[in-house]
Amino acid sequence: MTQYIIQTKELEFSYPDGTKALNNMSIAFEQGKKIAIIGPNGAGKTTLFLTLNGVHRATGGKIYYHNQPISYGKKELLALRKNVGIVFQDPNIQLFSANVFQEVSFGPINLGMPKAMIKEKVMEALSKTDITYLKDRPTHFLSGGQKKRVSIADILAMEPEVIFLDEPTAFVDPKTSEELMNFFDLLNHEGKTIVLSTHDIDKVYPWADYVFVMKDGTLFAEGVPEEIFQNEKVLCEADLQKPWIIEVYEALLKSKPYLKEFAVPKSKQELFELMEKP
Amino acid sequence: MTQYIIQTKELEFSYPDGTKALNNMSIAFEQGKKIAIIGPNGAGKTTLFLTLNGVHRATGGKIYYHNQPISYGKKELLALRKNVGIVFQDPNIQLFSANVFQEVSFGPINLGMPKAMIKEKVMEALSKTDITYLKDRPTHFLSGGQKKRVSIADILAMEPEVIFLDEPTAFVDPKTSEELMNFFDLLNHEGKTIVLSTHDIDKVYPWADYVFVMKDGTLFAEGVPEEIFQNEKVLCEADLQKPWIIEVYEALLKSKPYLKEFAVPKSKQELFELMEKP
Amino acid sequence: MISIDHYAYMNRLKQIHPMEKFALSMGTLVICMFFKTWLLHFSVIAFMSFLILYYAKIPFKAYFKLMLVPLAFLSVGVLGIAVTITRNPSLLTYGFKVGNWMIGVEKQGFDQAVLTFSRAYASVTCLYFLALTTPMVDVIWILKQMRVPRILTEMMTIIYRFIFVLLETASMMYLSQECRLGYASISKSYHSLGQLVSNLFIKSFQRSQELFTALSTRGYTGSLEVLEEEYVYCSKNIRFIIIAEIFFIGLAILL
Amino acid sequence: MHFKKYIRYTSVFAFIAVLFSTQKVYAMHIMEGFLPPMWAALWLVVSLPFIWMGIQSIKRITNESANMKMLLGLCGAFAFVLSSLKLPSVTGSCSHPTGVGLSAILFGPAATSILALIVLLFQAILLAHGGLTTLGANVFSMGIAGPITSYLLFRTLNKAGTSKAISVFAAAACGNLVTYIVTSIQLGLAFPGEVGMIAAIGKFMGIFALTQVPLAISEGLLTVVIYNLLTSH
Repeated sequence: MTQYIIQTKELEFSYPDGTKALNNMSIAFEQGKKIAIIGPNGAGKTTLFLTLNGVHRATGGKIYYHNQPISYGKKELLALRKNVGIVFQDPNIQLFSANVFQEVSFGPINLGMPKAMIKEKVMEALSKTDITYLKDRPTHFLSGGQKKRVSIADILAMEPEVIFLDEPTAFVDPKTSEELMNFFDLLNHEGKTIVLSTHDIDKVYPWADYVFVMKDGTLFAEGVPEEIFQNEKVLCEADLQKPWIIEVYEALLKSKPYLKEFAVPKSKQELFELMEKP
Repeated sequence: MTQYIIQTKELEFSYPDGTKALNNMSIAFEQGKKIAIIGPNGAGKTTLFLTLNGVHRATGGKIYYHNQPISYGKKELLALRKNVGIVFQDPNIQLFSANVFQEVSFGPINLGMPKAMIKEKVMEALSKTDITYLKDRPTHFLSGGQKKRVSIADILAMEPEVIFLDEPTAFVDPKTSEELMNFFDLLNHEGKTIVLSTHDIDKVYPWADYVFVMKDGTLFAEGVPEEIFQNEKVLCEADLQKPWIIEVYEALLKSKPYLKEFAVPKSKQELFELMEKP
Repeated sequence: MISIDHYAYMNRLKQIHPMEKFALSMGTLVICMFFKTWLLHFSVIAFMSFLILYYAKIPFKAYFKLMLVPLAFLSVGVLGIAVTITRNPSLLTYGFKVGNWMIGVEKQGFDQAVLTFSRAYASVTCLYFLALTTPMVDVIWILKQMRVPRILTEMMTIIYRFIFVLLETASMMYLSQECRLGYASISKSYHSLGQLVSNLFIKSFQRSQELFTALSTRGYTGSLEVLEEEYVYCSKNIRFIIIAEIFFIGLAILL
Repeated sequence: MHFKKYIRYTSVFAFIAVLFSTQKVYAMHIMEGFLPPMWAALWLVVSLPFIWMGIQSIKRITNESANMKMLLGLCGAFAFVLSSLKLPSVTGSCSHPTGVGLSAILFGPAATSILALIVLLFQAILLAHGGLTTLGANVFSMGIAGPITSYLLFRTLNKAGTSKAISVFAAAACGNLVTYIVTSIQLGLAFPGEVGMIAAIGKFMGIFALTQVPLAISEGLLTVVIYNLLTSH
């Protein structure tokens, strides 16, 4: 049976001023998967993340964590936030300590771990994100890519079960962004559920196991990437572009219709192999 | 003879604290072209723009505007800033007024135009950027894409000859970013020289007439996109990815080497036409 | 984000000449201040509320919420005026003994409390009429017309714009700290809030430098002048304002 | 007696009013229309020379270098945002910091008076905290008396060689306290009742002490944390 780590039923969230940000969202995140949430700016992706880890309190509907409805008691809330990590889009907002070590230790300290353990967790998070050498560097002198890694280490040090990343590749250059995507793969292999929101459809298509499309605070479509990105209706209505792999594949089918019997290519390699077929 | 709108000879710039940001840069921007500057974060692209419009004072080398060396007199400087517009990456840095109309009027007022003319220029800039309907809207109600348009209107209202855009598609979603690229085409057709810095190689490749590659404050390579993006050595050393059009084209050549006699495809359409050839 | 600011742009009277709105609200406010009849004050409250709800079309629920805002200060302040602590019981009309002291209410203090209460509420509705129908940009324009030193109006322009930029930054910072359990206890809250504020200050400093650079590329050399759109006076509105003010003065004198 | 019934109704209303008012008091802003016109005008007149001096001072600063206008503007926006933050108070409830001490230490009293003037004007119009008629009184307590106290105290303690933490704490806490004392004086002078001004001032100080003394301590503590972080950067 499929195991869901987080599930919502008819989730609703309105800001205190009455703006409805999430509406009738029923979404289920399967444990151990790589999941992407796509949709235009303002679709409510960030709000969804903050509602799932209890920082925003749902104004309607239910949220289940490991099939248990979440409660907003102080202790339960802290446990939820520990296990559901959020990496913010702009690292400049997330980083505020004098140096990298202190920065990463913020979460573990707040969890009330003993000192020796805090140090261990921090060093582990730094080594995983490949920034041990930045340990004593002040945060505001780092490059954009380095800041991004620190902001991920921030969350890793709390050892969450699921990590939500808000547009992790938005502020970084292509090389860093590729390194990050590989790193997310690695984390996933270690058993973490990874959810990322992004605009970058070309990057998401080969990476994701499952895709959610959000629009105007609702869940607009969901499915495996091969399905979602070949569904013209969904793409058009949600203002999404087609990944180029699919575009080339469809162009390829025009001249070689018989290639249809093979599976839709999911990566560059698969596509090129298909192209080499006579 | 090729007409260069801006040209530098061995340009150097160091910040007051001694950090060398530009080093021995000799770069020439051809009038009326669509030019892209690519390179990783921190390569000095933004600094270059600010040096070319005289806000940063070159600490070595020469800058020529229409073949005349620029001088830093008050009047000349104002004329230079009028003609060399810069659109910043983050519109929140650029927009200082809460009212869109007043915001856009700031540049023309500094140029000392008569009132009636200022109003005309502002309305023209708003209509070109398709935001006349936002005229009375406060800046803080605008979406990211709308703010971006206002920041472009800011510059258009001064009627510059060349417009530098710093990562214009970094903060916006794919749909807006495509609209913007089309808009830059339009501006170019009207005779403006457009220079943009970007990470987005897939977007730049079909768009640009000419490409500069920057690295560590120096000009690392330059050429027409078809050349630059097929030059493995440049791509590798500057940490650049290949545009997918080129990647697919090269894969295509493997199975159909005889397609080599056709021109390298510059757009999706050209690529797909090539693929349909027997 | 700030509800009054939101309605200032979203109301039906936004297009009215700012000076007209300013004259009506401030004229009435001054009349309220100088006349000590609570009946006048209540008619002003009714009049202003009618304009705000019916003409400006501010939603009733939002307006009701705003009317509760002053209550915190008002209830404590009015209590302070009304209640007297004294050793001389003859001063009080109503009171009780605590040790050697009497806590209670005297007639004059009570009357003054009622007057202050009604005057303050009436004044607040006048302020609300201006605030809910006039965007801050127009308020700054009014100040410019009134020859307020340029440096003040220029600073106001920048401050107003960046209030929203910094508020957004601050709230995102707060959320990200909350995600990492930064507000799990009081001492942690102090630490986190201190970090938030000092970072916000550093950000403000950086932003000011970036803003200066950005404005310089557009030819800034020390003056932040912008083109303002011209408003046209409407004689019908001016007549309405004059009649309203005469009415209130008359009402105040008659009562 | 008729009057007693009157009072009973009023106290019931006051109780309901307090229940309904979910918003926290913005540290001691005298609300719109609360002061009698004479007193409102008097405090405006008292504040004017200080404001004039403040304007001269920032004119001088901004004329010297063109980027100072942006810096002061951002500082003003920062001060507004600072005063809208929720400060966890030592008593467990929340309130808003005034920023009086921090601002005086960072920007000096002259610039602070102008920033306070603008921030108070924005708070009156955008948040309905404070008011236009009481602007003079509020500027005097929060933008002039408080910051000058903080500034002088900070400098004196520094010269005397007191530890930075204690100087900052004392400056911020006393700046906040002085603001509250001045406001009480303003209210006591305007509403002396029959017991006389001195007694009335004491009465208002007593009423507001409940919320203000813990807030002054909280603000002092927070300002120390901020100051330490800023100087370590």
